[in-house]
Amino acid sequence: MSILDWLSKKQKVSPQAEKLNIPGDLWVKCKSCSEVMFIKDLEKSFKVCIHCEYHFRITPDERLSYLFDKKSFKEIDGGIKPIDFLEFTDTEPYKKRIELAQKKSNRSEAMIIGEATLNNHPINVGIMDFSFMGGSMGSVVGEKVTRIIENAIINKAPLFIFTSSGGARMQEGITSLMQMAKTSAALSRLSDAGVPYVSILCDPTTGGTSASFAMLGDIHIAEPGALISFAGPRVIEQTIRQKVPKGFQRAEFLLEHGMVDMVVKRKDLKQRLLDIVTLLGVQEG
Amino acid sequence: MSILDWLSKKQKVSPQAEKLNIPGDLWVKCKSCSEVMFIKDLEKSFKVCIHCEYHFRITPDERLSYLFDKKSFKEIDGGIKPIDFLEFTDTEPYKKRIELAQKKSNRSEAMIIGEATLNNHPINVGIMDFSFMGGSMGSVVGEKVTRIIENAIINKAPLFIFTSSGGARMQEGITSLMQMAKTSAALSRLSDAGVPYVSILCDPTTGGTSASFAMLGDIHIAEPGALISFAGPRVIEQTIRQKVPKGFQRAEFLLEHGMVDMVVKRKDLKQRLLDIVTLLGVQEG
Amino acid sequence: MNHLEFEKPLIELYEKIEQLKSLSKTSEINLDQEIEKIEKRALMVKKDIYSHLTPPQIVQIARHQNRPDSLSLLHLMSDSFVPLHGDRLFRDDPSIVGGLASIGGHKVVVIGHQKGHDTKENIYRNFGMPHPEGYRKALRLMKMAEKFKRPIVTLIDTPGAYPGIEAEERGQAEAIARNLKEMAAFTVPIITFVIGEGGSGGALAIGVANKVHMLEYSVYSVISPEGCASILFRDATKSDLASASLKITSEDVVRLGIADGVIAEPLGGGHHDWNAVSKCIKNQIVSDLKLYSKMDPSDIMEERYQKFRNMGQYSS
Amino acid sequence: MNHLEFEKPLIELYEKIEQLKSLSKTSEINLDQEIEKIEKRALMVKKDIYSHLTPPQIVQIARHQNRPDSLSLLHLMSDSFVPLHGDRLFRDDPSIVGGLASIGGHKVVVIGHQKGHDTKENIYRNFGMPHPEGYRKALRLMKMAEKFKRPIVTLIDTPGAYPGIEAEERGQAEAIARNLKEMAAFTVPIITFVIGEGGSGGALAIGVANKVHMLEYSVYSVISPEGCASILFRDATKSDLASASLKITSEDVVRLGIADGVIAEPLGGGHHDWNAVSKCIKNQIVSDLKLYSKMDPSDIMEERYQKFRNMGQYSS
Ligand SMILES: [Zn+2]
Ligand SMILES: [Zn+2]
Repeated sequence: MSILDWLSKKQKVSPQAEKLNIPGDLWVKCKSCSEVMFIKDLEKSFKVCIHCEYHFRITPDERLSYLFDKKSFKEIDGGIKPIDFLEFTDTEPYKKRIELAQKKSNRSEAMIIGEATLNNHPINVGIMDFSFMGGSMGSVVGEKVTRIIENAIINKAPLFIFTSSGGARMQEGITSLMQMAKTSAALSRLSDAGVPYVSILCDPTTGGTSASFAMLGDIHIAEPGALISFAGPRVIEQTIRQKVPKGFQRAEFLLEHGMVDMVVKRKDLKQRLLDIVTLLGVQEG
Repeated sequence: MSILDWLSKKQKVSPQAEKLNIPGDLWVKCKSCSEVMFIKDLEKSFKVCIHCEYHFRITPDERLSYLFDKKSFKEIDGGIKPIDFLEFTDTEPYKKRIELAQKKSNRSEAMIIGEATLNNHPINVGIMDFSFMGGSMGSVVGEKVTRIIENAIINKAPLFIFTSSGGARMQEGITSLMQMAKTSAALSRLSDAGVPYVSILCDPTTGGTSASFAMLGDIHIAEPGALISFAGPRVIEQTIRQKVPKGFQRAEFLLEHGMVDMVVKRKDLKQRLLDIVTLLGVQEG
Repeated sequence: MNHLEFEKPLIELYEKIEQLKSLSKTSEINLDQEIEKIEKRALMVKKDIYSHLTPPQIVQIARHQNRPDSLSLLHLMSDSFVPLHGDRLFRDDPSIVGGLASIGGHKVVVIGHQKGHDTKENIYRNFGMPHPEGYRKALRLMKMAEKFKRPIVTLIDTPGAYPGIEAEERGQAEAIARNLKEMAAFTVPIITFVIGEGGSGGALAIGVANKVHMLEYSVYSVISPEGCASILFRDATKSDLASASLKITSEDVVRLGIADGVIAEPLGGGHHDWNAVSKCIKNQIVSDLKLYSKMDPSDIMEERYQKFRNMGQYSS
Repeated sequence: MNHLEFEKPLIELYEKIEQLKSLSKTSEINLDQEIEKIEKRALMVKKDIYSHLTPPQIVQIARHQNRPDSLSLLHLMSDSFVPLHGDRLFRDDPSIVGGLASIGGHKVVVIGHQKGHDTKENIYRNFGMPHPEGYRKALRLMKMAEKFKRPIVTLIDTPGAYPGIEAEERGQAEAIARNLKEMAAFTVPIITFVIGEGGSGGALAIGVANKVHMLEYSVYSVISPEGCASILFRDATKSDLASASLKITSEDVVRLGIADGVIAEPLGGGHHDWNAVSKCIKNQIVSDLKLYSKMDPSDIMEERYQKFRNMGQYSS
């Protein structure tokens, strides 16, 4: 890999890491503790700060590489693309936003779905990409979530969905709201089929995403420090002038409040998922 | 009716009404507001204080007469009797307590069950009698609750149970605890059968009775001011030295806290039950 | 009655009529012809205004303080109504009401958001914004409906879920999500009416229905126009623009295939005639339930499922 | 280790042995024979004490601070264990633990009351007394077990439900009752072990099982001996008498037909050897589940139903 390739790759995968003006750009500064570290060390540690364990946001590709068997991921329905059916324009036309996001991410939407294997266990996987329009759920995300659920109903393999989303995609109006109902309805059928669904809530999971498929897992795993809410802290503070307490709506807070089963460090996630698949995934009798 | 008969009847049915030393004993003093009223007026108003609406505790016979069609009540399994199978003696032998309670109440146990009609609608009825050893649930109460549930599963008519009980009957040890499981299990089958169950929580409904069949109604109706709790105020104050707030664990408090559907005055109860039976009781199709 | 700003020309005419009437009484001059003329004119103006309403104007009607509320409509349209309370978990949420009802001979379970008509009522009802226990109460009642095979009627009228600390602490995301999932599986028909504001997840949480009807001047939106303006337009004053862009009127929502139909309101809006509104809703319920009474429970569920399954526009 | 009062004669012998051992070391006199003699005597005394335990003494063992706790036993007996948390409604209650486990090759869902071994732990665990959210967490896990057809293993160890304002406010009566009702209908087998204190409704709420096993020195009671003494005997000091009258020992509860069997503990009580206790429980689980794996789900449910249906003694 040339240094240029390496740099361009780095830029894509580390949106939160502040680049330092140090020759070679081999260093990053942690957003949380402000400590500086080698980017290599950060990558070795699953993009978790080696000083304070802050979990950087990561791309779907990184998640796949951390967890699943090499090259085992087969994408499903990668070609579904968003349409600007409301001809929506805010500070910019929705059409243009889509194009920009697609160019930046080299992906057609804020989510990928597919099949992969975890230590040879077949798994249905969905991963949201926060860097694509804030991981917002429009028709495409809703459809993809629904299709991977339907896929799981057929192949009976466990479903993992990694959420990272600001909520519904307002540019698709009421139709984006309905994706909540659509995905949740599909999960009702997954439940009937007795297929385990593990929801892995990553930073941030808010709005319509949290109030639908993200909160309907048989098991909920949260990444440390992840913001998980329906109405986020800013909305609360602006709307009803309540100051939110420290740690409010973070993964650890949700654990205390009974909403998630566990907060798992990224380095431990693979083993934990493997344990769950072993204990829950294979139907007996 | 001779004055003696009348007196003896009055004494039975008004355990909470303080008798006044007034010739003829035609007056009662309300336990709650201390106002005095004609006993005739009290009886005309369903044993509800005409000054403060305090709901006096009443006997199963009074409940039957207030609600159901005249002489429509047919008792079921009135002959089941308690046994002192642990040979339990506290300040008095259990055997003696039973005998006393039976003599005083002219009833074999703290509950009657049977079929009656409410404006010609057939109803399965269970009524607890607090004056019989505090309405405590031992093997007989548990068995009777279970049998009236089973009766309802067969005849598909709605089930009303009026609770008034201090909880499990300690003199029957662990077996009394198991009546909670037994009655609740029976209600699970009633649910499967799609038969409506209205639990009417009267003063007091506490301990093992509240933590089993009393809290498992499709609809919960509480009498005004009724104490409804698992651990009562005295237990809380003694055990963990917390002072309970005013109104705590009363019917109105439970309404606010989502545990009962409505608090209904005794005079309105019949109409309300009738509405419920009409709306819920007759299966269509 | 509070008047809406865009009704100003109309209000002026009404005031003139009142003046003339009072004048004709005190002066004993016959002004009947004059009055009749202005009344005709007022009707024309009214028709004109109400046939050219903009989305922000419709939002104002949908939020009108005298807009018919769920409880009033339920009382008006029910032959018999037994309100039920509580989630059996934490609290009775006054912003969601419900119970058993008989409507046109159909025994149903009804659920609705509840707003108030004055400040005191609105504070008690939290302006129709549920806490998690509200959704959980709704779910309890819907499960009761499923158990006793009673159709479910829901009335939507909420600015949305409550953006408050306690609502978040007690898991409103989970509560909304659970309702969406469970509603998908009920075998009894669910008929929903958006009667005022259909605000976001708080609305949808009781809106996964076989039929979704919208009153003519109701709105249904993924976010409030104000919220959208401040987030997307980065300018809180652009809520009018946002309300137009979001396509939230009954007409638009039906056109998008999200709602099934529009229920016409009395000229000048439902707040002038609650009784008329209740009758229209009642008629729709009766006609819908007639249909579903002949349908197989599993088909009813399947219809609802497919309806939501197919929502969304994308290219593949 | 904390010593129990009735073990005093034994403790004195142990102390003597220690003294002799230390003496023999410092003085280089061989006291082996002496020591062996006293050790034999100690064993006899121990056997004697533990074969004549009174109910109040058994209560003390059941409540022993070093009594093996649920989490430790689960870790000891599981090949793999994934703890799960939360009721999805209000809070994660630390007084009830649970999760997925593989025990002797059987994939099960486990649930237990959790006490601490010191004051700090006990405060965190609320001394093993659940709030409503604890029962609701248990129910959530049991429903998961039913969904994925996993047998349920529960470990009972609680003084009882928590007599506190918040526990009452949030409806502990409802929470307990609901568990009793729902547990009756599960088609997966439920195996319960009373490992320490089985206190009242708080215990039963996870105890509606196909098989209820009691550790030898565990107790199961409708009310604590102390509570019974103060209420029935009107004398708080009479708890020893109450504990005898209530018939709460494993032997008595089995004799009454409420528990199915007694699991023998190591001599001197389970607190001396957690590993041995875990093995006995594990063996019982494996042997029970072998049985149920051949049974029809509806028969498993029916067996549990009839078991509780038939509890009670009366004359008819
Ligand atoms: Zn850091
Ligand atoms: Zn009074």
